[in-house]
Amino acid sequence: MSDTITLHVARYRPEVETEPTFQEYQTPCRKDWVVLDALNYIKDKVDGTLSYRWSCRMGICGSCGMTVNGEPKLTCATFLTDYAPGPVRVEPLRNFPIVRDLVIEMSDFMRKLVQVKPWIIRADEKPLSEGEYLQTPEELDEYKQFSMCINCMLCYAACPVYGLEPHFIGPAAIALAQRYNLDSRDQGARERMDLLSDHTGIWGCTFVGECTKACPKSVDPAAAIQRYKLKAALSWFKSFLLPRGAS
Amino acid sequence: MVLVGGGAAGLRAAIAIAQSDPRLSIAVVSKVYPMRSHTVSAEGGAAAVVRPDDSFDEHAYDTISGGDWLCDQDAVEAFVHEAPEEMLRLEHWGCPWSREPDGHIAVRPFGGMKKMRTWFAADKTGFHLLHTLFQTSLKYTRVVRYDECFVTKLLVEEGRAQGVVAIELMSGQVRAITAKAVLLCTGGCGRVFPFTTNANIKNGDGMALAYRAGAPLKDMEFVQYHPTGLPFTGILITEAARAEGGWLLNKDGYRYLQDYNLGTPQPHPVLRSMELGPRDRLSQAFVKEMEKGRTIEGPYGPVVHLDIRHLGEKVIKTKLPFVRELCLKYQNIDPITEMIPVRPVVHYMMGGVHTDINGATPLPGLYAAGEAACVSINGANRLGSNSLSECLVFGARAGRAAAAFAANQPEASSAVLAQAADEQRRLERELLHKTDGRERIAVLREEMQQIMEGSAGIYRSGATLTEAARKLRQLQERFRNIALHDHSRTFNTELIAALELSYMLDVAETIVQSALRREESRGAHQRTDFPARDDQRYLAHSLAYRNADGSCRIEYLPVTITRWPPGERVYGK
Amino acid sequence: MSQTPIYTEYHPRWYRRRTSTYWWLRRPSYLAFILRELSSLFVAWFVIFTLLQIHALKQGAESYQRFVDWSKNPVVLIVNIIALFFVVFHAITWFKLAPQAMVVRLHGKRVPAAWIAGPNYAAWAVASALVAWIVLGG
Amino acid sequence: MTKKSLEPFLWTLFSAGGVLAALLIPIHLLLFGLAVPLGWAYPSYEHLLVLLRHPVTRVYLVLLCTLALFHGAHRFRYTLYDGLQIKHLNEVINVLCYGGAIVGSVLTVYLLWRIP
Repeated sequence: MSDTITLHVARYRPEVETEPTFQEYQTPCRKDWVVLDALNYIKDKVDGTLSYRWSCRMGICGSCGMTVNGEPKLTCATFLTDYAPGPVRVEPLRNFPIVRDLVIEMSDFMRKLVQVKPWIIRADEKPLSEGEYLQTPEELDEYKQFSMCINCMLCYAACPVYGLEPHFIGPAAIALAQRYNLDSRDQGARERMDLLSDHTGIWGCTFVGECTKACPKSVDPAAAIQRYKLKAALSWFKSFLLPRGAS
Repeated sequence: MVLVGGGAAGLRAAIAIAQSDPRLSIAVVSKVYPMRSHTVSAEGGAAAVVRPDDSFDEHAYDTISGGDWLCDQDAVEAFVHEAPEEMLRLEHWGCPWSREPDGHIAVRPFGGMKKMRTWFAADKTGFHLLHTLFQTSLKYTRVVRYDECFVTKLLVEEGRAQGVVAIELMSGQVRAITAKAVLLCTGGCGRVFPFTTNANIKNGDGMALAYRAGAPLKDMEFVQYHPTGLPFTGILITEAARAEGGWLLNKDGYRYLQDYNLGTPQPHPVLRSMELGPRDRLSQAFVKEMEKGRTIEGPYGPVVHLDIRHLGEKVIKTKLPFVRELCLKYQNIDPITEMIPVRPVVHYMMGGVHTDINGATPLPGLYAAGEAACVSINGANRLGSNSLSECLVFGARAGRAAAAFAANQPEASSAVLAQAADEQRRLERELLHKTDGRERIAVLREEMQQIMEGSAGIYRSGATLTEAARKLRQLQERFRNIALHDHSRTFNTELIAALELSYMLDVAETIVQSALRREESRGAHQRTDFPARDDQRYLAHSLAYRNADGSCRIEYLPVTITRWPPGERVYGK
Repeated sequence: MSQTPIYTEYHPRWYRRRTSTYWWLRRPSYLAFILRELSSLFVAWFVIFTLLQIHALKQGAESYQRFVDWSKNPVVLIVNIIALFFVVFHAITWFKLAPQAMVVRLHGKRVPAAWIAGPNYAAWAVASALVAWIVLGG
Repeated sequence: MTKKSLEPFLWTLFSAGGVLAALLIPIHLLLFGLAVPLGWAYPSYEHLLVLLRHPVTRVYLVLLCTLALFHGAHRFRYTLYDGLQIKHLNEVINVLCYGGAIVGSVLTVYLLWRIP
């Protein structure tokens, strides 16, 4: 139970280093410990200068995504014992600039979130006094899966297209756009279409499918993108046949 | 306008301000990206009257009796009246509330609520609520976010709050953000205790900021424990596990609750008996069991077992999938074959920055909302699913009130910038460039948490609290000698941890001092030396003020009673 | 609201990693992806092969026999074996991904992925059998 | 859409070609690439010619070949972008890939049109 395990943790101190290095730490390896617990052990007991993000430790806040032995993982849901006897290699998420140690720069992702207009768009707002928009469980089910994204960005780290083409809007943001497009209360699909059907939108995706494998919340962004491609193709043919494009 | 905190209350306030006054620019300063805020962890739901068989008065009465009559009843009335509208607004903004087959909002029953009025989005209500608010806030371009900026000081000049000083984590730059009004929505302070459902970010920042700036903290002695949290991680195992028929067992495999006047064990769950007794009673029984030496010694202290194995794989997989998922994913335990170690864990802070019904603190220009604030709707014990609604109702109210206040204020005075420069020098001198300290942050933090758990936990007494107060003062002294090894400006989390610790020490002190002075037992505050409620002396809110020398002074403020005179809190009959 | 300007002094130097040209060797799943994509070359090869076959058929029996003889050439044979491997790989991945790309609903409930993948494989078998039967002289 | 992009059209061809390629190319290759040369099967010349002359076969082959070509072209284009990281050459790549597919398609139609 209280064996130890070796962690190789990526360090990057921008004031004194030009590129990341690895530092080795020994930590206890308990049955109920996750990689994040080992990092906290290091920070509290061994080396207070190690920097990383974390918060809820129950897989819902999305802060603690890192690369563990080459795979993008939520470190709060990745058990040390799965990597015993070690060593475990912990690095920042791939495809993002590294700010410091295990901390990556995510403003690019935040900008993309805004771009897809992730809010309800309606031609006419129903006054509150008239109550809720009706939505059956089936209609809810239509987009529910895509609303489960916790913005942990593991999908971006797993996506080779994003690695190669930083302008690619990327899995989570497109899935989020689909979340609203498929919501029976939303009427903004047309507003989102220009951006999404750009070459940096859905057409940039080659359906590697790694985003879906990496997703800790089973959002399946790859499916969101594929379905959107289908929809965009249909509307292309429609607008071709009906140039005035009532639909 | 500056809003500190980007959780449900902060974002709701930001949108309220953006909608109410088009001239104001709004800064949301948060030490994490807003979608990381702890609102995200809430599971059960948010209460608001919606069914025709329900009424505002019933919701108010449930809340007030649940709060052991320490609620301000005018605030509760405002709260229950405005909650449905706020829920509906969330629906219009796209929150994926669970639905009835006909498309209407679905509601579920919840602990302490006599009617079904808890709106929910599956078992991730907080998550959906926060993301809906965050995504909706993106629409308002006047809401300027200062993400990952840690506020170190409130700027108070000419007797009113005029902004904050914040460190931008990314660059280490210390910034003064001046404003005509400041709204604190920083959440609770569960991390003052060792075992908590609260996220790492919940350090009572806003409470400490207000306290240091001269605003009082109200009812800080009321700390809610949830009886079944996982030890170490503090992850919550929902009441549903017990409602389905789970048993609480001590080290002898004995359903110990039968020894605590909670009924006799039956093979099938009985409402309001045994494992389905009220939360506070269950938490208290745990402590008694521990004192008798009948708990199980785990690697993280004593635990009891929550046994749901007898429910069988099918029931667990269909009715309690999230319990199993949490155990499997975050604790490496399969509840189908293993017993779940649980213990009471700190869940919620009833107390907070003292505000009136509009979120205004006694310090002009300073407002607060959400768990950070104490509007006094929760009294001595909060009912489950009232807190999310509180964030929305009072986030919006405080936002509008702060905007109205700001509209009539002059620009920030230049003296404020001088203050900010002082603060920057202090941070650099005392922390960033400090090389001579010897005390480890984590050691002090752990000691503080042990003191709080041991002396100001589920049961308190005058003796333990006096001792705790003394030890906390020592920790305050030792904190001056803190060791900081990280001198980088870039994402210096050690520096932040030190600042958070200093906040928590202040908050811990107000909890202990408030608890010491309240010589009665009420709701979540149980004094072994004063086991009865004492309406004669303590039907009043405690207000913790910070003295000039840093010590804590307690004053009292009468509870506002409108229509519901104090009565007996009856459960189980 | 005002703020002090951002000093470059405080701007951290971010470390950006360039994606290696051989990024697809980093993980087995990436390699599988690239192999799947490379099936496109063998699809194109199949078309060329088929066009040559049609051309030979048109030219007469002798010409067709020359084509068959040519296809017995070990190099051509090996290319075709490799091509077969790739197009089968393409087919499997294509059918596997199909359920992700389309949602079929029955009575308001989403049809499970296996129910979509299953008919795909069935269709594959039927189409193959049909082609074989026709070609082999049904 | 403000400006008409060809991408949805090309993707539709790619998808349609992908389906046909998955369903049909394996058996074609197995028969004519392996079974015939290795002597496992002996479809006679006459039989094949009769088949080829049938209009349905011609339409079938035109569809299979052209869509397969566009499928391959589209996919290979992205393989070049990503695998070799030469997206900056995208105009050349586009001309090569889709140009090849168009030439191949014209050739297919021509061949099948002119069957005696």
